[in-house]
Amino acid sequence: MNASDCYEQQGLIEDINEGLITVNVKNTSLCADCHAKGACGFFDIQKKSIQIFQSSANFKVGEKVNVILKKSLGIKALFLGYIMPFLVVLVVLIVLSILHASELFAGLVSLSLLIPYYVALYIFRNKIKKSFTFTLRKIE
Amino acid sequence: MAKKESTFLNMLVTLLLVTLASSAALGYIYEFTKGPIAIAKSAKKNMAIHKVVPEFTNLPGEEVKKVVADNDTLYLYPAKNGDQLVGVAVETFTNKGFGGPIRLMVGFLPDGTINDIAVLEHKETPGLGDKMQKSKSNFSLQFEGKNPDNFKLSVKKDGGDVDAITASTISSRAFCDAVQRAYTVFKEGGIQ
Amino acid sequence: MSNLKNFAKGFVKENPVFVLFLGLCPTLGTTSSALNGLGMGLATTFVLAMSNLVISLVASVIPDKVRIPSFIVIIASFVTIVDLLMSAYTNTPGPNGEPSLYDQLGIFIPLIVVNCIVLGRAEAFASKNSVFSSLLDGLGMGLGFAFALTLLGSVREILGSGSVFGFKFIQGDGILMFVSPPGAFLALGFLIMLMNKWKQKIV
Amino acid sequence: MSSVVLFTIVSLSVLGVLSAIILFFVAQKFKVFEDPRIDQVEENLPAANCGGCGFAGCRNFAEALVKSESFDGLYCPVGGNETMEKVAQILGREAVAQDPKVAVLRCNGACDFRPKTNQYDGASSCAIESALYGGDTGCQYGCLGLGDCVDVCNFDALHMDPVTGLPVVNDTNCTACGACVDACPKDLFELRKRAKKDRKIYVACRNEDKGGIARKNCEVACTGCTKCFKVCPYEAITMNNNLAFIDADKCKLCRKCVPECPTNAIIEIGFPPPKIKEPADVEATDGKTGPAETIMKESKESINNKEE
Amino acid sequence: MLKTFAKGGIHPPENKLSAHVTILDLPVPKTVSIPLSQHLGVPAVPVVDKGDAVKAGQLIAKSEGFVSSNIHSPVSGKVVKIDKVPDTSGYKKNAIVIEVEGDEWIETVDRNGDLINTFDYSREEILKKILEAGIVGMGGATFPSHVKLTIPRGKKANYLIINGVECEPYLTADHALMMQKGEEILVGTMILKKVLDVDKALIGIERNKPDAIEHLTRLSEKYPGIEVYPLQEKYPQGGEKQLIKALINREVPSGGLPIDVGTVVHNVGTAFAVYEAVQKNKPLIERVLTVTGKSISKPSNFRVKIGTPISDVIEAAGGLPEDTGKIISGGPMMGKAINDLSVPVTKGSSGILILPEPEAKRKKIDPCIRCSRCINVCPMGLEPYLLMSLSQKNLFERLENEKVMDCIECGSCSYTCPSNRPLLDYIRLGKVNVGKIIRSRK
Amino acid sequence: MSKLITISPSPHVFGSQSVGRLMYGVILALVPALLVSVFFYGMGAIIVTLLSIGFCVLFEFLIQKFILKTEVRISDGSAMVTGLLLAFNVPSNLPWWIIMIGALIAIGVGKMTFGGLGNNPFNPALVGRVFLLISFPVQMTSYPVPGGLNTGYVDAVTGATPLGIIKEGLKSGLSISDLMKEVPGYLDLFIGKMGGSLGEIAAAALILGFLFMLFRKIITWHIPVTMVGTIALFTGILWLINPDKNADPLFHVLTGGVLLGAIFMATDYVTSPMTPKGMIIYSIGIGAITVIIRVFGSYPEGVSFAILIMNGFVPLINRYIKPKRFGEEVKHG
Amino acid sequence: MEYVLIIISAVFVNNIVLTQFLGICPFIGVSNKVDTAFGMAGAVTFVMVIATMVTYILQHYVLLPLGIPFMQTVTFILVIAALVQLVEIILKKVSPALYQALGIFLPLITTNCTILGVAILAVQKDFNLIESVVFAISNALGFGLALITFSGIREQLDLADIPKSMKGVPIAFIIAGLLAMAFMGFAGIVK
Ligand SMILES: Cc1cc2nc3c(=O)[nH]c(=O)nc-3n(C[C@H](O)[C@H](O)[C@H](O)COP(=O)(O)O)c2cc1C
Ligand SMILES: Cc1cc2nc3c(=O)[nH]c(=O)nc-3n(C[C@H](O)[C@H](O)[C@H](O)COP(=O)(O)O)c2cc1C
Ligand SMILES: Cc1cc2nc3c(=O)[nH]c(=O)nc-3n(C[C@H](O)[C@H](O)[C@H](O)COP(=O)(O)O)c2cc1C
Ligand SMILES: Cc1cc2nc3c(=O)[nH]c(=O)nc-3n(C[C@H](O)[C@H](O)[C@H](O)CO)c2cc1C
Ligand code: SF4
Ligand code: SF4
Ligand code: SF4
Ligand code: SF4
Ligand code: FES
Repeated sequence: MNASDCYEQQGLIEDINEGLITVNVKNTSLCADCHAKGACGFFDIQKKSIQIFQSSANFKVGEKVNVILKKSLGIKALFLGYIMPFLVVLVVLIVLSILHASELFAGLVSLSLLIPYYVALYIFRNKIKKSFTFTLRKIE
Repeated sequence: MAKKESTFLNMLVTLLLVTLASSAALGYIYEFTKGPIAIAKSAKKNMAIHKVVPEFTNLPGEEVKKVVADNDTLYLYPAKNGDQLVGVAVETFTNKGFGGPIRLMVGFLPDGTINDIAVLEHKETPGLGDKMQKSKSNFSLQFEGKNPDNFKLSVKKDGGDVDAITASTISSRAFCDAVQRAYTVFKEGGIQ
Repeated sequence: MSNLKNFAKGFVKENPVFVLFLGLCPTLGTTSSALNGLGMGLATTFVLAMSNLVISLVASVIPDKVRIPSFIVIIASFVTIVDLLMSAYTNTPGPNGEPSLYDQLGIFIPLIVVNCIVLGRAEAFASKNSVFSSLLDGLGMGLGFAFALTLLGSVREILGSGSVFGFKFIQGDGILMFVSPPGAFLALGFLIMLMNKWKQKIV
Repeated sequence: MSSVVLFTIVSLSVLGVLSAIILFFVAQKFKVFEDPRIDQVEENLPAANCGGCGFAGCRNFAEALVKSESFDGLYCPVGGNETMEKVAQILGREAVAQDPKVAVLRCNGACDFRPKTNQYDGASSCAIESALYGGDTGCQYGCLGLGDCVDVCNFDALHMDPVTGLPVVNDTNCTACGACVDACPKDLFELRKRAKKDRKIYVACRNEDKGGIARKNCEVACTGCTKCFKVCPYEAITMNNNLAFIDADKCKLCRKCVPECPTNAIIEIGFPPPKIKEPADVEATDGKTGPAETIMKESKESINNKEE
Repeated sequence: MLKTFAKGGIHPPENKLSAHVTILDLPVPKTVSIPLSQHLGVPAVPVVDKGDAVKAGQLIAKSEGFVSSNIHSPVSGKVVKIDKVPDTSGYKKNAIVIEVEGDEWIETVDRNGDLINTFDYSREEILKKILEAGIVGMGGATFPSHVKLTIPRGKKANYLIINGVECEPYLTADHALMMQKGEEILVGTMILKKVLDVDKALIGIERNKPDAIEHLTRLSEKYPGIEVYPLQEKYPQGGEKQLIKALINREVPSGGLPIDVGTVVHNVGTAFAVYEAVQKNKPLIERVLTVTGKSISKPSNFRVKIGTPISDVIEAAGGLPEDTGKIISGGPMMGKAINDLSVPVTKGSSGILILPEPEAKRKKIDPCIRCSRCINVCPMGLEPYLLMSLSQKNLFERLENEKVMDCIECGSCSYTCPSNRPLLDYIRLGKVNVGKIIRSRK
Repeated sequence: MSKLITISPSPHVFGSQSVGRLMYGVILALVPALLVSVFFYGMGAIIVTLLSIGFCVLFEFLIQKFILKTEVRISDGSAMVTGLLLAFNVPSNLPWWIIMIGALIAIGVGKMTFGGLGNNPFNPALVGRVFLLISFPVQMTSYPVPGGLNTGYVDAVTGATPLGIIKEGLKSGLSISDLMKEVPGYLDLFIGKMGGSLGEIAAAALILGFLFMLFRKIITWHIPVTMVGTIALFTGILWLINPDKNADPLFHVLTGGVLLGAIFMATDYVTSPMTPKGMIIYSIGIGAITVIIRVFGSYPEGVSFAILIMNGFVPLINRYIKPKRFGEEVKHG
Repeated sequence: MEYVLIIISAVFVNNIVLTQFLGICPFIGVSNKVDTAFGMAGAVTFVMVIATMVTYILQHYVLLPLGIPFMQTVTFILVIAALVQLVEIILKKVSPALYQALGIFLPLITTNCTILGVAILAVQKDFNLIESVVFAISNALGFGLALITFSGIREQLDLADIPKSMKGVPIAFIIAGLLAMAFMGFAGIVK
C-alpha cells in the first residue's frame, strides 16, 4: 500500500479475539499540537477503540501499532459524517425559505431532519462498516 | 465536603444549583447595570450631538426628524436651550467614500453656519481618507464657522473652497457631499 | 510552590501568550493600542481571578462528570458580568469621537469564555488548590496575559501611531501597518521570537 | 423578583439540565482521562525527545512506562538511574539499575597518523562518502570526519576536532543515547560501560586489514598482532578479523595490555597522572598536536610512571 | 525531427576525442586481478585455488545462484592469491590474482577472427552458451544477460532493442565497436532475436555517430528484422527506459522492467559478446574500453583483458598527464571516480576518463533557488530538489511517495543545477535508505 | 602526481549556469527600464534605485553577519535584484527613510526570517512594497509627473497614474471615453511617458528585458505570457460588456505594474511554482485577482497584491501539480 | 446578491482568521498538514452552520422574547458545547465504523472561538436565518481557505532552513501576517 494514500494513527492493541483486534487510538483534540495541553482541560484527549478484522497471528495485546486508513475512505467518512448532513440541512432550509415558511419553522424542521439522516446512517451501518476497512501495521 | 458521586441525580442537582446560582446573580447584576447601560447608550448619540451644537437643555433625541434621501435617512436633531433653538445636529451620509459609506454628524447654528462636524462612521484608508476625523488632522476644522451659502462645499480641484486632504481627493469630495446633503436638508425643512 | 512564585509565573515562565500561546485571538484582536490591550487584559484577569476563586470553592462538591459544564456556566457568568459592567461604565466615546473601549474590544469580551487559559486554569489549578492560591494563580495568569497584551499594544501603538497610551510623541502617522491586522501578526511573531531569545539568555 | 430575573433563572436552568443530560452521556461513553501518572512521569523525564529509549519521544516512553508491568527493556539512557529511580517511585515499582554508559570512538586515525591518499569532494556527509568508497585515506574502516555523528547528537556531546579531524566525545554531556552509533556509517561508536572517574581502556581501531597493510595506512592501527590478547589476565580481549576488541564488562582496567600494543592502538583515558589536558590547552599548542596525540603521550607517560 | 524520448534530458559537450580511433589490442599484462563480483547479483565462487595453473578462457569462478555470473580467466598463468583487492566499488573486495605465464588457451575457443554469420542452435543451447560464457550487460549495469533473456512466464517480448546510443560524453567504445565489428554485432543480434523469439530488433544510435548509423544500416540489409534508427543527441538516451520511449514510445512502468512493455534492451557490446560466445565459444574475458580526457596524449579505444590494472591502460594511452585531477571509470555523467591505479578493468568498464585539475573540483554549493531546472531535465519526471531535501531530513516515507526509487541516477539534475547542489548524492543516499525500508517490509 | 586526486560521486561534469549569473542576468534585463525611468524622472530615479539597492544589500549583509551569523552571500546578487525591483515599485520621489524601511521589511521580514535566499514563500520586494503602500499611503501614492531628465527628487511635481485617474474618475461617475482624454495616449504608455512607480512605466523597455531573459534562458515564457493573456482576456470581456465603465485590455496591460510584475516579479523562482502546468495555474490566478482588484476593489492597482496572494498558494500548487512521472500511465503504443 | 456579498466579504475581505482574528489557536496549532486542514474545513463547516442555526433560534425565539439578551454568552456557550459533543455521540452510536474512520482522519472539533464568535457575530449583524447560515458557511470557507493555504506554506517550510529562533510559532505568525497583508488587496471589493 502506498503510504501517500493513507492516514495513520498510532494505537495500542487492547484485545485480540478470534481475529477481531481491538485497538485503542487516541483521538487528539484541536489542541493536539499545543504543548500547553496539560494546562488546558477543554474536552481533552479521548480514546476511541477501533475493531479490525485481520489475521491476528502477528500481533500481541499491548503492542503498539499503526492503524492505517485509506485516504479516500477518510474523505468518504468526512463526507458521510459532516458534509452530507450539512447539505441536507442547507437544502431543506433553502427550500423551506423559498416556500416562505417561517424562520422558526424552517430552522427547526431542517435541524430536525438530522434525525432521519442519522437514522438512515444507522440503518446502513453495516454497509458502512464493510466499506471502512482498517489495516494494522506494527511499529518497529 | 466530600466529592459527590457521579450519579445522574447528583449531577442534575449540582448543575441545577450552579445554573440557579449563576442566573440569579446575573439577573441581579443585569437589573443593577440596566440603568447605566441605557444611559451610556443614549449618551453615545447625544455625545455627538453635544459636540457639534452649542449647549442645550432639551432631549434632541425625542424630537428627531427623519428625512429620506438617496435610499438612506438623514436625522435632524434640534437642540434647544429652554425654548430657544440653538442649533440643529444633522446626521448625514454619503456613498461616495473611498472605502464605503461615511456618516457624519453636522452641527448647524440656526442661521446655517456650520458649528462643528463629527465623523460617526467611515471605512476610509488609514493614513489617507481617515484624516477627515478631527483626531487625525485639521481637515474638518476648515468648515467651522463657514456658511455653505458663501462657502462652496467642494474641493478646490473642482472649483470649490475646500482644501482637500493630501492624496485623498475622493474622501474629501465625499465629505463635502455629505455636508452639502446635510445643509440642503437643513435648509429645506430643518429650521423650525 | 510558594504563593509568590505561584503569582509570578504567569509573567514570564508560563506567560499565557508568549510561552503557552493561549488566547491568541484577543491578543491579536485587541492590541491596536496599549490601552485596549490593557483593558482586555484586565477584563480577562477579572474573569480568571473570580472564576478561579469560585471554582476552588465549589470544586470539591461537584461530581466529576459535570465538572466541565459547571465550570463553563460559572466562567460564562463572570464573562457576562464583565460584559455588563463594561457596557455600563466603559462605553463612553473619546473626546474626539474615538470609539469607546467597550466598542473597540467588541466581540472579544464574550469570547473570554472560550479563552483556553480560563478554563484551563480552572481545570488544572483551581479545582485542586486552595481558595487563596487559586485566586493568586488566576490573578498572576491574568496579569501575565494583561502584561503581554499591553506590551504588544504598546509596541504596535508606538510603531503604528507614534504614541503610547495615547500620548503622541511624533507628529503625524507612524508605520500604519502596525495598527492594521497584518501588523498584529508580524509584531507578535517578532515579540515571541525576542522573548524566546531572551528566555534562553536568562536560563 | 422581576420577570427578567425569573426568565434568566428558568431559561438557564433548563439549558443547564439539558446539557447536563447530554454531557452525562458524553462522560459515560467517552471521557477517558489520561492516566495522570503519565504526566508526572513525563515531567521527570529529561524532555530531550532523543529516542534513546527506543520510543518516538519522551511522552511515548512515559506512556510505555506507566502501562507496562515491569521496567524490562525500558530504560532512559539520558536520565540514567536517577531518573528511573524517580519514575519507579511515582509508579511504585522497582527500578532496574543499569550501568551508565558512554560513547567512545573506535578510531584514532588523526590526520597525522593516517595520511590522505585522495581528496573527497562530494556532499558533506559521511553516509554519502562511505557509500561511494572507502574514504580519503588508505584505511577503509576509519573515520571519514564529515561529522554525521556530530549532527545527530542532541546533547552537545560531540564536536569535531579541527586538528585531528575526528569527533571528540565530551563524557560529561554524553548520555549514551546511541544516536551517533546509528548515524556512523563506519560503525565507529561503541557505548561502553562508564567506569569510575570515566576511566576507559579500549582499542581505538576497526581496521580489519592485515597487519602490514593496516600499519602502512595508519600509524595507530591495530595490526592484529595478538600481543594484548595474550597478556590480558581476564580474557577481556578477543581477536577477530585481525582486530582486537576489549570487552568492557570483563576488563578490570588493569592496563597490562596498554604497553603491549606496538602501535598504541589501545587507548587509556582517565588514569592519573598527569591530569587530562583541557581541549583548550590543546588548541593553544602549536596546532600540530591534537588531542589524539595528547592521549598517546599520556598513555606513554603513564606507562613510564608505572615502570618506575 | 529525429526520434528521442519525451521529457527531460540534457546535452553536455560531447568531447568524443577518440571517436575515430581504431580499437587496438592492449598487450597482456603481467598480473591480472579478477574481482569475484563484476556483475549485479551474488558474487561468483572461486573454483581454483592458490597455486593452480589456469589457461585463458578457463572457468575460475562459478556463478552462485540464478542472478550471478561465471568468471573465466582472461590469461594463462598461476593463481597467486585470492584476496581482497581494491576495485571500482571503492572498497577492497575478493578477487583472484593471476600471474601471467605464456599464452595458453582452453581448446574449445575458436580464436580465428573470421566472421561466422550462420548458426542453428536451439534457444536452449544459445542460452546455455551465454550462461556459461559469463556474459553480463556491457552497457554498464552488468546485469547477467541470461537472466534478462529468460522471459518470465506470462510475458512476451515483441522487440529486441540494441543500445548503440552511447550518450555519455567522451566515451567511444561502442562507436568504435560498431564501426569495426558491425557485422558481428548484427549476428549477435540475430542470435538474441532467436533467443527472445522476436521478429524485430531495433538498433538505436545517436546522430552524432553518422558513420556508425550508415555502416550498420547498410550491413543490416542482409539481416532480416533488424532496423537501425538514428536518434537525436540527448543524454541519457542510453538509459534503457528512455531508449524504449524514444524508439517505440512505450513507458516502462514505475518499478517495472522493460519486459513489462514487451522489450529487452542490450548493449552493442553485449551483442558482440553473445556473438563471440555462441559462434566462437569464447567466454567474456575481454572488452573494449575508451581511455580519454582532454590532457591525455593519445585518447584511444582498446581491447583489454578483464583484470588488467587501469594503470597499464592509461600507460598505453600516453600515461597519466601532469594535471590529472580525477580518474573516472566510466563516463563523466555516471562513471565512478577511483583513487587507486591498481584497480582492474572489469566486465562493466566502458572507459577511463582523466579529468584535469580545474575540472575535477566541484563548485561552491548555494541554496536551492527553486529554479525548477532540475525538474525540467529529469528524464524520470521526478523533483530532484525535493528528493534531496527529503533525503537530508530523513523523511523516507515521503521520499518513497515521491518515487525516489524511480531515479535512474543519470545525474542530469546535478549537472544542471545553477546552485551546484549535490542533488544526486543525496538522492542516492535516499534510495539506499528507502531501499532498505522496502526490503525490510517484505 | 604531486597533488591528491579528487574523488566525488557522479556526475563529474557540470553545466555553466550559476546563481550569480542568473541574478546579474536579471539585473541586466532591468537596465533598459531603468534608463527610460531616468529619462522621464531624472535624478529621483537614480537616487531611489541606488538607495534601495544599497539598503537591501546592507541589511542582507548585516543580518547574515551579525544576527544569523551565517555565511555572507551578498555577492550572489539576489539582494541586488530585490533592491532594484523594490525601487522599481515605488515612486521616484520617495524619501530616503521610507526606502530604508521598505528595504528592511523586504530583506528582514520578507527574506531573512525564512532563512534567506530560496526559502521565502513571498516575494521580498513585493512584501516591502505592499508594506510601504499600507504604511505610508500618502507618499506611496503621490507619483511624480514625468518631467524629463531634470525632474527633481523630493521636490518633484506629483500627479496621478493613469489607473488612478480612471479609478477616481469612475468613482465620480465619469465615463471611460471622458477619462481617456485625460490619460496619456497609447504611444506614451508604450514608451513610458506617464506617472507611476519608477520601473513600471516603460512597457517597451520591459519587453526588451523579457526577450533578453528568454534568450538567456533565465525564465520561460509560461508565467509572463499567461499572466498578461489572462488580464487581457478578462479586461477584454468586461470591456466588451460595458466599454463605458471598463477600460480596454491594451490600456490595462500597458498601465500599472502588469508588465513589470509579469516579467520580473511573478517569475521569481523562489516564489513561483516548479512545473509549467503549475506556473500556468499560478499566473492565471494572478491575472484574475489583478483584474478583480482593479475593477472591484478600492486599490487602483492590484498586481502586487495578486502576486503575493498567489505566492501563498504556490506550496499547494507544488503539492498537487507534480511533473508527469515517467511510466505513470502505462501506454501500449 | 447580498448572499454573494456576504460570501466574498467573509472569505476574502474580512477573512475570519486573517482580519477578524478568530480561531487563531487552531490556525497556529493544527495547520501543519494540508490533509488535516481539508478535513478540518469540512467538519468546521458543519458544526459552525448547525451551531449558528441553533443559537439563532435561541436568540430570536427565546432570549429576545424573554427580554434577556444579556444571557447570550452563557446560553450560547452551553448550547454549542453540548451540541459539539452530541454530534460525536450520535455519530458513534449510529455508525461506529464511520466514527472510527473520522477518528483517524481528523482531530476533534472543540468549541473554539470561531464557532462561538461566528454565532455571536451573526446575531450582532442582524442577519435573518438564511443570511446567518450563509454567513456561517462563508466564514467556515474563509477559515478553511486560510488554514489550507497556511498549512501548505508550513509544509513547504518544514524542508527549509528557518533560523532557529524563528522556528515554530514565530514564523507561523510572520506567515500569517504576510498572508493577511496580501489579502488586504481585496479591500473595498465589498463596501
Ligand atoms: C492604498 C490606497 C488607499 C487610498 N485610500 C484613499 C482614501 O481613503 N481616500 C481617498 O480620497 N483616496 C485614497 N486613495 C487615493 C486615490 O486612489 C486617488 O489616488 C486620490 O484620491 C487622488 O489623488 P489626489 O487626492 O492627490 O488628487 C488611495 C490610494 C491608494 C493606493
Ligand atoms: C533486481 C533486478 C532484476 C532484474 N530482472 C530482470 C528480468 O527478469 N528480466 C530482464 O529482462 N531484466 C531484468 N533486470 C535488468 C534490468 O532490466 C536492467 O537491464 C538492468 O538493471 C540494467 O539496466 P540499466 O543499465 O539501464 O540500469 C533486472 C534488474 C535488477 C536490478
Ligand atoms: C543514465 C543512463 C545512461 C546509459 N547510457 C547507456 C549508453 O549510452 N549505452 C548503453 O549501451 N547503455 C547505457 N545505459 C545502460 C542501459 O540502461 C541498459 O542497462 C543497457 O543498455 C542494457 O544493455 P546490457 O544489459 O547489454 O548492458 C545507460 C543507463 C543509464 C541509467
Ligand atoms: C527571474 C528572477 C526574478 C526575480 N524576481 C524577484 C522579485 O520579484 N523580487 C525579489 O525580491 N527578488 C527577485 N529575484 C531575486 C531572488 O530570487 C529573490 O530575492 C528571492 O526571492 C530571495 O529568496 C528574482 C530573481 C530572478 C532570477
Ligand atoms: S555522543 Fe552519541 S551517545 Fe553520546 S549523547 Fe551524543 S549522540 Fe548520544
Ligand atoms: S565517526 Fe562516523 S559519523 Fe562521525 S565523522 Fe567519523 S565517519 Fe562520520
Ligand atoms: S533525479 Fe535521478 S533520474 Fe532525475 S535527473 Fe536526477 S539523477 Fe536523473
Ligand atoms: S536546479 Fe538546483 S537550484 Fe534549481 S530547483 Fe533544482 S536544486 Fe534548486
Ligand atoms: S482560537 Fe481564538 S483564542 Fe484560541
